[in-house]
Amino acid sequence: MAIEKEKLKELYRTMVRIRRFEERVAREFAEGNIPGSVHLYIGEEAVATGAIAHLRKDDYIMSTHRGHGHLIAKGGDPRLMMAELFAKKTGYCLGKGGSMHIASLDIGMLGAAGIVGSGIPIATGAGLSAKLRGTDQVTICFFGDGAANIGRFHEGINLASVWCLPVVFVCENNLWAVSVPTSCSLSVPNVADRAAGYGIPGVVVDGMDVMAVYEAAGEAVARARRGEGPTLIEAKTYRFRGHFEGDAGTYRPKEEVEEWLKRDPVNNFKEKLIKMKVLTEKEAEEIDQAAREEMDEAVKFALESPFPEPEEALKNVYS
Amino acid sequence: MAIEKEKLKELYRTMVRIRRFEERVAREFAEGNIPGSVHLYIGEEAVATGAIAHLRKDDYIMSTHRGHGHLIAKGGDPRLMMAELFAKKTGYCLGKGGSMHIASLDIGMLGAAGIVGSGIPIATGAGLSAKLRGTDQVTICFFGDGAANIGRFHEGINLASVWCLPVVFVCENNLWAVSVPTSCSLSVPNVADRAAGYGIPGVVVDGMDVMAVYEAAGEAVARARRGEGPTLIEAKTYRFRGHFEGDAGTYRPKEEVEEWLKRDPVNNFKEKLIKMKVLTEKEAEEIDQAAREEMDEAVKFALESPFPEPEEALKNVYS
Amino acid sequence: MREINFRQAIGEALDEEMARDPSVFILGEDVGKMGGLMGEIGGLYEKYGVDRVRDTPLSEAAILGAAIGAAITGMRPIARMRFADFLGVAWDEIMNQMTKMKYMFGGKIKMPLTMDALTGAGRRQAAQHSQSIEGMLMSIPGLKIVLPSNAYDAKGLLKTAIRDDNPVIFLEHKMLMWAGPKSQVPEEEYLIPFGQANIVREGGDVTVVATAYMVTRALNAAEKLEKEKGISLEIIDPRTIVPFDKETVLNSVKKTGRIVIFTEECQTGSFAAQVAAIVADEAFDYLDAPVKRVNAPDTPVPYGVVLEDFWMPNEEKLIKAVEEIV
Amino acid sequence: MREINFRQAIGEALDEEMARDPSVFILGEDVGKMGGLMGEIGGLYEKYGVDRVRDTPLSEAAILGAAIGAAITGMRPIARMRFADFLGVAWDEIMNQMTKMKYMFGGKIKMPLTMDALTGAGRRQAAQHSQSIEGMLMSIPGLKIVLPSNAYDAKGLLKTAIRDDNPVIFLEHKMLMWAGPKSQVPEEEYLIPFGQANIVREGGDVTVVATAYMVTRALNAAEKLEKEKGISLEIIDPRTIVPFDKETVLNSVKKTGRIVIFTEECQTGSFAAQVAAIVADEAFDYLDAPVKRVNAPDTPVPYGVVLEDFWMPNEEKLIKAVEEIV
Ligand SMILES: Cc1ncc(C[n+]2csc(CCOP(=O)(O)OP(=O)(O)O)c2C)c(N)n1
Ligand SMILES: Cc1ncc(C[n+]2csc(CCOP(=O)(O)OP(=O)(O)O)c2C)c(N)n1
Ligand SMILES: [Mg+2]
Ligand SMILES: [Mg+2]
Repeated sequence: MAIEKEKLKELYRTMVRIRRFEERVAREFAEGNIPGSVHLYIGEEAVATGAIAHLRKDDYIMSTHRGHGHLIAKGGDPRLMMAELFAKKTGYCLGKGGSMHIASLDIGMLGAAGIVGSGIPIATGAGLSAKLRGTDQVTICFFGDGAANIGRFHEGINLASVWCLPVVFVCENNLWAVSVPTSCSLSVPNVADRAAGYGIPGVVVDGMDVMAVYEAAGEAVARARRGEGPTLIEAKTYRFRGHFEGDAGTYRPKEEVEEWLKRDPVNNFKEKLIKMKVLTEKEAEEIDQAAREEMDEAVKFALESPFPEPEEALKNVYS
Repeated sequence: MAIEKEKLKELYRTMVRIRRFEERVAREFAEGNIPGSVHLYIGEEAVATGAIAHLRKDDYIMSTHRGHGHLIAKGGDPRLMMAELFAKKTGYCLGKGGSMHIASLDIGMLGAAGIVGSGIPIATGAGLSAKLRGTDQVTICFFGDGAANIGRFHEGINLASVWCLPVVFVCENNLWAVSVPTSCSLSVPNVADRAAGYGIPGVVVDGMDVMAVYEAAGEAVARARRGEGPTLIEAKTYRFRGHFEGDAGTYRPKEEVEEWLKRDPVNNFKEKLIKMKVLTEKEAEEIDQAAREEMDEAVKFALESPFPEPEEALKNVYS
Repeated sequence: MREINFRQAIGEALDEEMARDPSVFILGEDVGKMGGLMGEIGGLYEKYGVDRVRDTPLSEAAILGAAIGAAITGMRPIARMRFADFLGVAWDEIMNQMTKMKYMFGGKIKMPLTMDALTGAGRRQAAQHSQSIEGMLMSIPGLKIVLPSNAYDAKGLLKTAIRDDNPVIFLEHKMLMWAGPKSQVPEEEYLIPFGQANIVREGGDVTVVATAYMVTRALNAAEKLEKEKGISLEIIDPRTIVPFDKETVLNSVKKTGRIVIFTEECQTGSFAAQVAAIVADEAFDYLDAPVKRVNAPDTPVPYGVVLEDFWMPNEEKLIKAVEEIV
Repeated sequence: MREINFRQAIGEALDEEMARDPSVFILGEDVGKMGGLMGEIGGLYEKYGVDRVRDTPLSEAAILGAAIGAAITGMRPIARMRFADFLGVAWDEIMNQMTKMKYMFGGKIKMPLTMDALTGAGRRQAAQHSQSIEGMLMSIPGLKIVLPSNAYDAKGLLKTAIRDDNPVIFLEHKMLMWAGPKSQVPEEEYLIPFGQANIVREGGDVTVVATAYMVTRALNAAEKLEKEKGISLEIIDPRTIVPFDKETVLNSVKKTGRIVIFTEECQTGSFAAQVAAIVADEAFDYLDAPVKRVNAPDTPVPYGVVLEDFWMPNEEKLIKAVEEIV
């Protein structure tokens, strides 16, 4: 599949923006500006970027505890994200949800999943809703290799298949669920091999290569949009940092980490685009600079925003 | 596989005993001697019989809401079963459990499952226990086609595979989960097709043919006993009565029911054995007569047994 | 006025709300051709079609997960869960998803999702098909809990539940579903608001808070006590556990000075404890006697007639408690 | 005596029990090389090997299901469940299996199964990682619930839990796990029996029942009240929610005539309600003031410092409640 130049640049820009956002979060977390826990997406940018590039604004995504990248790719505003992480009133959720619970229905972000795997049947429900309402909206549901072992993976994907719903399930297989490697949870080579049990396509893709993800997701989204049912895509990827900020990640073999660091999806894509003459060094620099400024601005916005009134804690339990 | 004559007779006897037990339950239920609900195994006798024939007394089975057949095949005493159904003090569970909750650890019956699918991970745990204790005990876990769609199917079988546990999972696919046909819950031809997602053998077998079940289960039990891990066997079968006693079952197409009734696993096996000259008409008659008498005796025992003291309701919550 | 039974009340409420609002749909096991376990929704599948009356695989987490996803994207699902005992297999959907999303997301979504499920003992169904779990459900903020005691209330409350923009669980007591008495019910539409207790019987000596099937038994006991001992019970049926109409109960206690809370749950962790705690705090100065609770013992529900009847709260137990405090 | 913190208490208890009884083993996520989320069981994997310290897939229902199957066939599993909030995905195993099997089967099995899980707020972890669910757990008969408030108790109670032949959930408050003070702990083995409350502080004016991290806060409040107002609190830590040592609480109320129940749960459906209900019944004649509860509001746990601090019960709220009734 030939991808247009502009599209390629856009993919690159999105990846850079995710990377810079996450780096900034790491710093702000270390400085004590962000309470609670954060799980960073660094290393996995190609997955969200390549997949979500096919969605319209009114399409849906269902995210995970490692969800900042998904949200940025879906058009999320880093200022409102950062403010949410800072627990500020101006955040996406008024500072009530934090890193693991950002939703924004107006851009089709249905939420993240603090309980691993919980998003899978919910995404199925969004697909059902689109079908019942007679729209052609597509839902992409992200989840990890760990989540692929929870019961809802089975129930949610099976139901989407049986009802032929417009959902694309994207497993971000970064080889680890915290300290548990896939060798302790998977006795087949690929999570995607499980798709056969639901009678849907199972596709394995290099999750460090945004063009590969883009291509696989393109087919799956088109299939869903045509009403032909769900697909399970497995993107092989890697998280470059600890499971959460503060996790030293010593359970992972050094060599493995080093091997994967070489496959940096952002830098490698930049070099590729430069080689392909889609991008110049200067343009790349500009994109990077813009992203840095955007994230500076986001942090500034978050810092300057007020905290919610304490009484906000009592509101919005019910409609 | 050539099955010994005596074994064949034994298989037949077990099937007849199950059939007669269940017929008697139907009658006693209709007469109001059995409270609550009962789910009968009539039509599916070949599955429990063929599979459990490979087990030793110290092996385990995990049963279902449709569990009387499993228990009889594992050596359960119809008198104690009937007494339990009658809610009598002499029942397997002192009359506290009823049809759906009979367990008897001394013959390796780990319990039935009122919550569909709940037995699957428990069977995995029994397998783990055998492995940890260094025995070669095997566990057979029964469940229905309906149960194959619940999350625990996925979690329990995957864990057994990852840990290479001595468990044989036997799906009794009778095509219906109450009124919901497998066409509404399965988008692949066989439940056994899902085994591939766990890297274990998936075997489809004619569940109306006890010899076929015996053969498939023999391999699976031997594999488990050798420490080579779990197998998923799917036995295609049919329940001849409503989902529970009292269910008219009008949701099932008449032709389908008639078609399957022709495949009666007990009668057909009798004719086969007679043709094979393993059994004479007279022997068959004797077996049948003995089973009838056994079940008469069981009912008599149940009827004559006392109810538990009311205060029994307060006991045995804790050890 | 015509009379309908509890099952018909459920069927009518669902039918009317589906006719009224095309975003309402039903999903669950055996909701289609079978028309529900007791045929209570017979005809809806034929009337509204397979899209709006959806048989599901045996996958409770997916049923509720799908209902959640549909609810936040513009639909109004009704998830029929059969026995409340089965909710354990989809508990995370209840405790962490449907009830928390609105709050976590800063109020920016709606969750118009109704579940219904059978509750209660008395049908000899043993430990996994007989539980009353309102106490467990009650500890989840964000969930509304409806527990009707008769067909009239059931219809009006179920319609309110379906129109509510929050997750609601509607619990149907088996003894009412199978053999409960009929109610007079108007042809015209009516709704019953949440959080309004019903004073089922007025009386001056002891306040009795009773729910679901225990309302029937409380009425029996009241008659007997009135006739035989001249003790007059005021019976209050809260109808919704959450929201709970505490004013009606407190006002009654201010009048009677005495209260017995009469529910079918295991005593520990019960709705009854919650009511007792509220009364012991907010009506303390009016109380003339200990706050009594008559509930089931802290055991699973046993099988069989002898054990289950012993286990269940009944008229005698209520009368005994009342006599202890008058 | 040497001092250890809460995390060390957990690690030592597990180590000692594993050394003592070969049927004890651990399963759960990140129990192996990682040694637990906070390294609290570091070294056990190396010492006892992969068979007895088993990392699992992310499959909570299978973890508990497997623990059940192992428990009824002769093993003594310890299932480490991380955050109590995650129990929802394995709730059926808790509510319908491990706690009911013994009863349903007429007493003919043993279920020696211990779970542990983090509980409580204060670490800015938001709604799905901060809950106190003892009220929800309490409504399940057949489960024992341990809620220690300090490292000494934690060690002795966890060892008792592992030796118990029933399902036990052992809840570790995050504020104690991360930064709780150290306890003096003997080198020698000790056990703490279930169902024996600890009178943490004697006093004559008001009985305060407090659990887990709220014990620390109750002690702070007591000091302040004593110094500034001359009000003397008697603080009781039940240590186990089920079984609950009601005698110690009732005796204290008989002395003080006043009680405040101070726990971190949402108020509705709480352990606090249960205690209040018991006191309002069984110590009614000794009460001189309304039974007060200081708990969290009925909302999910909010994220962030401002909201979470406002949400959590604290010294000021306890002092206010005490002052209302003296
Ligand atoms: C049901 C549940 N179990 C456990 C956890 C704790 N936990 C949070 S993230 C995580 C690992 C998830 O692994 P994976 O799905 O592969 O996602 P990754 O973190 O690798 O992106 C675990 C075990 C949880 N949040 N929810
Ligand atoms: C978790 C759960 N959901 C629903 C039910 C109600 N129920 C009891 S049996 C049954 C059908 C089970 O079908 P299957 O597993 O195929 O077994 P079969 O009855 O056909 O033998 C259903 C839905 C239940 N007991 N537990
Ligand atoms: Mg992972
Ligand atoms: Mg079936």
